[in-house]
Amino acid sequence: MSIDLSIKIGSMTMKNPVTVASGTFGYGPEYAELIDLNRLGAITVKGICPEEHVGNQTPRTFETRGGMLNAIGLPGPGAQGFIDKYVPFLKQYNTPVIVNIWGKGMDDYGTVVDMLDGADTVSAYEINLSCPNVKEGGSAFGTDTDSFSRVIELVRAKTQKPIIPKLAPNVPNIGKFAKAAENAGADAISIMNTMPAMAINIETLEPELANKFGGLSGPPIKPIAIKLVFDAFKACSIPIIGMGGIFEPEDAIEFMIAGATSVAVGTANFVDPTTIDRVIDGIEAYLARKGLSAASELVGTVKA
Amino acid sequence: MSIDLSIKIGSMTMKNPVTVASGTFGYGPEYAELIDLNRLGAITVKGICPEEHVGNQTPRTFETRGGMLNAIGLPGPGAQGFIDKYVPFLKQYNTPVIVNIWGKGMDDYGTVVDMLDGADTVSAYEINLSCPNVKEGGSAFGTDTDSFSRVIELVRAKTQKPIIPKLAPNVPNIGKFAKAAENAGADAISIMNTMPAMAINIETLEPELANKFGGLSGPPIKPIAIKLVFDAFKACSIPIIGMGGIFEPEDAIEFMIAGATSVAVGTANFVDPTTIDRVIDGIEAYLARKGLSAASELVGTVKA
Amino acid sequence: MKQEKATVLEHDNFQGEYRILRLAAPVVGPMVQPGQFLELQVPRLGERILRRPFSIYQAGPEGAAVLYKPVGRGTDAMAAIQVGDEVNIIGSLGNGYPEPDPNKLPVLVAGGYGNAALYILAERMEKKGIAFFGGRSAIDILLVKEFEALGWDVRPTTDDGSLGTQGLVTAAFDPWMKEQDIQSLEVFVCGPNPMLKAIGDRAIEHNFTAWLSLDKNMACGVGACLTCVIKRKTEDGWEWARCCKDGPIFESREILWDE
Amino acid sequence: MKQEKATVLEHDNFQGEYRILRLAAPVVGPMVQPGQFLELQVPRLGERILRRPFSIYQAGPEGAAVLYKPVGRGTDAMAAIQVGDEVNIIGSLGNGYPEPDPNKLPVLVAGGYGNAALYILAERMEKKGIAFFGGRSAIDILLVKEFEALGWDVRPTTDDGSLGTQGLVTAAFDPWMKEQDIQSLEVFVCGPNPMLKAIGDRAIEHNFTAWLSLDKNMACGVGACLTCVIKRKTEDGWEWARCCKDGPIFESREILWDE
Ligand SMILES: Cc1cc2nc3c(=O)[nH]c(=O)nc-3n(C[C@H](O)[C@H](O)[C@H](O)COP(=O)(O)OP(=O)(O)OC[C@H]3O[C@@H](n4cnc5c(N)ncnc54)[C@H](O)[C@@H]3O)c2cc1C
Ligand SMILES: Cc1cc2nc3c(=O)[nH]c(=O)nc-3n(C[C@H](O)[C@H](O)[C@H](O)COP(=O)(O)OP(=O)(O)OC[C@H]3O[C@@H](n4cnc5c(N)ncnc54)[C@H](O)[C@@H]3O)c2cc1C
Ligand SMILES: Cc1cc2nc3c(=O)[nH]c(=O)nc-3n(C[C@H](O)[C@H](O)[C@H](O)COP(=O)(O)O)c2cc1C
Ligand SMILES: Cc1cc2nc3c(=O)[nH]c(=O)nc-3n(C[C@H](O)[C@H](O)[C@H](O)COP(=O)(O)O)c2cc1C
Ligand code: FES
Ligand code: FES
Repeated sequence: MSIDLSIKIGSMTMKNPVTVASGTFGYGPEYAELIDLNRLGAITVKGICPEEHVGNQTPRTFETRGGMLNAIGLPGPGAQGFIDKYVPFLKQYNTPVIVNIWGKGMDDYGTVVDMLDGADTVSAYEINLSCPNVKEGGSAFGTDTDSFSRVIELVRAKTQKPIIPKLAPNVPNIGKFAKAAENAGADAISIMNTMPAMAINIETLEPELANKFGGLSGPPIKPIAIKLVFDAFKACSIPIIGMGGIFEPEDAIEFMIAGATSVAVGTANFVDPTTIDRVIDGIEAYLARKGLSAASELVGTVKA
Repeated sequence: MSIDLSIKIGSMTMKNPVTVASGTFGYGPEYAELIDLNRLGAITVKGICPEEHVGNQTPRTFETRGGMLNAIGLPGPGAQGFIDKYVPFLKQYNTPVIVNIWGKGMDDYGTVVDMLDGADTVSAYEINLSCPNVKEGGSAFGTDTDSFSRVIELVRAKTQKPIIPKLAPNVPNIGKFAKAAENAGADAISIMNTMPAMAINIETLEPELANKFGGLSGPPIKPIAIKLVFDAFKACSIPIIGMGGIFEPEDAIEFMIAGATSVAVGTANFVDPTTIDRVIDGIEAYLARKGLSAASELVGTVKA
Repeated sequence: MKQEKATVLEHDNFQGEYRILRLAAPVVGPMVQPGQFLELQVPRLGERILRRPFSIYQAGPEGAAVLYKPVGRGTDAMAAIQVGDEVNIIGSLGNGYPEPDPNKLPVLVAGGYGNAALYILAERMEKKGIAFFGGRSAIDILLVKEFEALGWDVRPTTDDGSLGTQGLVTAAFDPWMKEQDIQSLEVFVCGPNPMLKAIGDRAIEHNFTAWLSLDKNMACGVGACLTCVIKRKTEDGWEWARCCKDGPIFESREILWDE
Repeated sequence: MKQEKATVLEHDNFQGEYRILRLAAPVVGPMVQPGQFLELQVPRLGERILRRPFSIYQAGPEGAAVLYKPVGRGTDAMAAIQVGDEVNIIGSLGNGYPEPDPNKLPVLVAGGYGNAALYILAERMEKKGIAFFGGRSAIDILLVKEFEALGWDVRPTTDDGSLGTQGLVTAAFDPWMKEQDIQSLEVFVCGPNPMLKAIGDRAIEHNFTAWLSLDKNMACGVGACLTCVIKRKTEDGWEWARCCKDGPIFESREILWDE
């Protein structure tokens, strides 16, 4: 029995459910020698805003027990820089490209889509409304349903391509945001961005990150993400891209059972670049073992 | 130079900053053979509501990567049962007792204080407004500042003893709640309760916990708690009891530098019952090494 | 109960998938009562933090031994334990089996690691009786010779008939039971839940005493966290009872089984 | 770059606190260029997940070797690595040192593990020159004999005078530099930041070329995460450059040092 691993995020077809978490995979070339980019269901690139952005001072990351903190600060080449430097590389692959976008103010979200939308290689947009590392840049939008909805509507008006708001995890009721995203015209949502967190050096009394705060990622956050995906799945009918500590195929499968249609491998890329391949193979082997013929059949099958 | 480890939570003096996290230490007798209860700064007992409460079905806990999920469901003997069964035991010790309280509705919070307040052994109340495991029981109060404030005011009116609201971690702005707690008359706040989370068995498709959801505790949540303590410290002037993944003295010290006046050892008790002693000794050794003469001098000294 | 840094004296394959781990533990060893268990911190388990509970197979002034089978992360990681390693234990835990009634004929029913859990009881009991051991195949039946050496009449049953009677343990227990003065029996059981329930049901139906050792997943092991609860009957209903503290030994009539 | 499951051939004390870890790595070994590094996954590190970067000391068709010192969790945990163990590596990483200018006199300046990081360059360079090695005490100066055996004129300096000139490495470099045709020098540096900056400042002031190896804490090691950045001067200001990808080797003029 052949297994159909393909899934759809709006009008975008992914050959399998697996993408990468924005910020953990650069813009494509960085992991290209280690990972076959054609194997991925989609490539989600590092967050892009309209202009070049410097990002934070160093130290930008800090290893914690079981995971890591990052406060990279969304540095990037800007939309034009992305088109010039990376689109020619990415277009060589038959893997759709999800561009993660952010802005310092609401208008920026529209501007960056305007600048990118003409590029065919840009297949979809993931809208970062939840980055804990930048004073501007979305975190406020991710925690207030009104401005959240307005940003999504703004982006919706700018493009026909699939748009995927990325939700903030530190909200009491993620279902509200999931539903608001759907109502505002989003094709899917992604859950979760890093959890706001901090570490302090007890010898120097200084925060370990130059930005003081950062976001926690890796295995510690998976149980948090699973619940958020579960809640969002119950609250809305658009597909969910689930991420947060996926290190093994079993993790990805758990996300899908909870309600994720697609899954993203993030921090695990740093630890073991074979994770993507193992997850794709592992999902397929699991489906075969369970007598399922398509990845989509697994989505939201949790008995709860 | 002798080091003064004592700290104050409202009118309650603790001989050192260390208490235990409610729910990880029973009501006192359970760990008494392994740990000298007279060494603790305070004993924080399992959550009590007015009446006996059954709590959740099993499985009630599940081990995750680095930590654990719990959905115990706040079972308990009720206020009278606590007074009858445990107060005689606890009064043998010269360690103040913080009773963690909760209710199914707002009035319950007042009722349980009425029932407990006459017992001298009850030194203070920690108000659970953040338990993710019970449909009623506070979680709603912990995420809406209005009902949050009303519960605290209600409790405030019922007792002169120190009251310590325990804040929910899944809110975008904990400073608001910290300030609201102070305004409502709280003597201190405690941060953090477990993070809402979930695990699903990919073979059976069932949640691992009978209650479906639970709370994540242990080392994974420490960086999340540190940030919340830091934010709350900047927002209010009442002392903070910090907890979340304290497993080593360095963790407790980090919490205090971030802004916690007191620290609680929770999940670590299951793993290593010597943790409490090691943390108390470790705080003292650190203060000595840094030339500080009192634990209170460490609080909030983070350079940020 | 005490927490103790025990030292590994022996760590070997024992039988089938089971291994024996013998610890020098002069603090915990002497306090062990039949049917009690240890909470063992698996060295170098990395990112899985909880202790794992194991029944105490043998104990004395010098320490204790457990028989365990690798079934998951913790027990798998125990493979790396070397003689001489330090292993942190909390013990001895649980209520243990009660003193046997000297006026009754003691009967043991066990399966899996339950045979090991009953050994100290079998050793310390003055009167020896019959032991019914069940399992899938001969290799799964632990300690037959050891119990026989103590003077017990061991009656094994195996699903595949490779040792003793073919069938579940009740295939040997039931016919034997019919020939007894049933109320003179006192049965001590440790095994998988279906075995516990089967004997427990018979105890209620035929009015004999059966002490069942109930295992539930644990976190603290000392009665503090309220994870390991079962339903214990009361006059007007039921209450939670902790397997690690109020148990693991319960009399069959106390247990309200989940349907 | 490739990911490879290397096998440990040798793991011994080397000198002072430094140990040598030699790996059979037939995929990565042959691709190594001078000044490159590996991202090594420490076996059984438990709950600390990130790889650790190490400069490549020696490399060839059969594999590679690193010299490392225990300074924290990961390097401490490496003590448990045994010959025959599998160690997962990603390599070889970084831009490496450029081809030396055949018209210049090559000079090496190193300290800490920097001596090891320069060894392959020193080995493969046709022309041998002077090597200034600095450190706290004699035991901290790695590979003096090995570099001498390659034909390098090694000039050590130690804070305590136990080997060579007493003082920082500049105590030997500066007087020697004054006697040279400075613009004929090409200096390759690997050591602690103050050493890099000291030589870098001299390179700018006296107009010679100095290639500095900058180390910053890393997460991915391959240029994807943007953790390991330094400020690289541009015509109108500066830009971020990744030590793991655009570096770790930068020419002294490129670097905008934090004040
Ligand atoms: C009172 C008691 C006595 C026991 N005595 C023995 C014994 O003598 N020999 C033996 O081989 N086994 C015994 N067990 C079972 C043993 O504890 C489990 O095999 C072991 O906990 C599995 O851990 P793991 O890390 O390998 O499995 P994992 O599945 O990785 O464990 C995950 C978590 O679930 C818990 N868990 C998993 N399976 C069980 C189980 N069957 N019972 C309780 N907790 C479980 C673990 O303790 C851990 O906290 C006993 C259990 C209890 C409660
Ligand atoms: C390009 C490069 C080459 C290096 N080559 C060598 C070498 O050949 N020999 C050697 O002994 N050391 C070398 N180091 C330093 C080595 O990486 C650190 O000693 C090591 O990462 C410390 O890890 P730890 O787990 O023991 O310390 P921890 O403090 O427990 O590490 C915590 C985290 O911080 C990072 N970290 C801590 N110290 C450093 C540091 N000095 N540099 C970079 N990251 C650090 C770790 O990698 C880890 O991610 C090199 C570093 C870099 C960047
Ligand atoms: C180094 C780093 C950089 C990140 N950059 C971004 C980013 O630019 N935009 C974004 O939406 N999320 C970013 N994230 C968050 C990830 O996309 C992902 O949501 C999070 O790390 C959880 O997944 P993981 O645990 O598998 O890493 C970043 C995460 C890390 C670790
Ligand atoms: C088994 C268990 C039971 C708990 N019961 C309660 C409770 O009754 N009331 C409460 O406010 N918090 C309860 N908590 C939360 C802890 O008090 C604490 O806030 C949390 O576990 C974080 O600390 P830790 O990581 O050190 O365990 C419980 C936690 C655990 C693990
Ligand atoms: S395991 Fe904690 S009460 Fe039994
Ligand atoms: S460590 Fe990730 S970019 Fe250098």
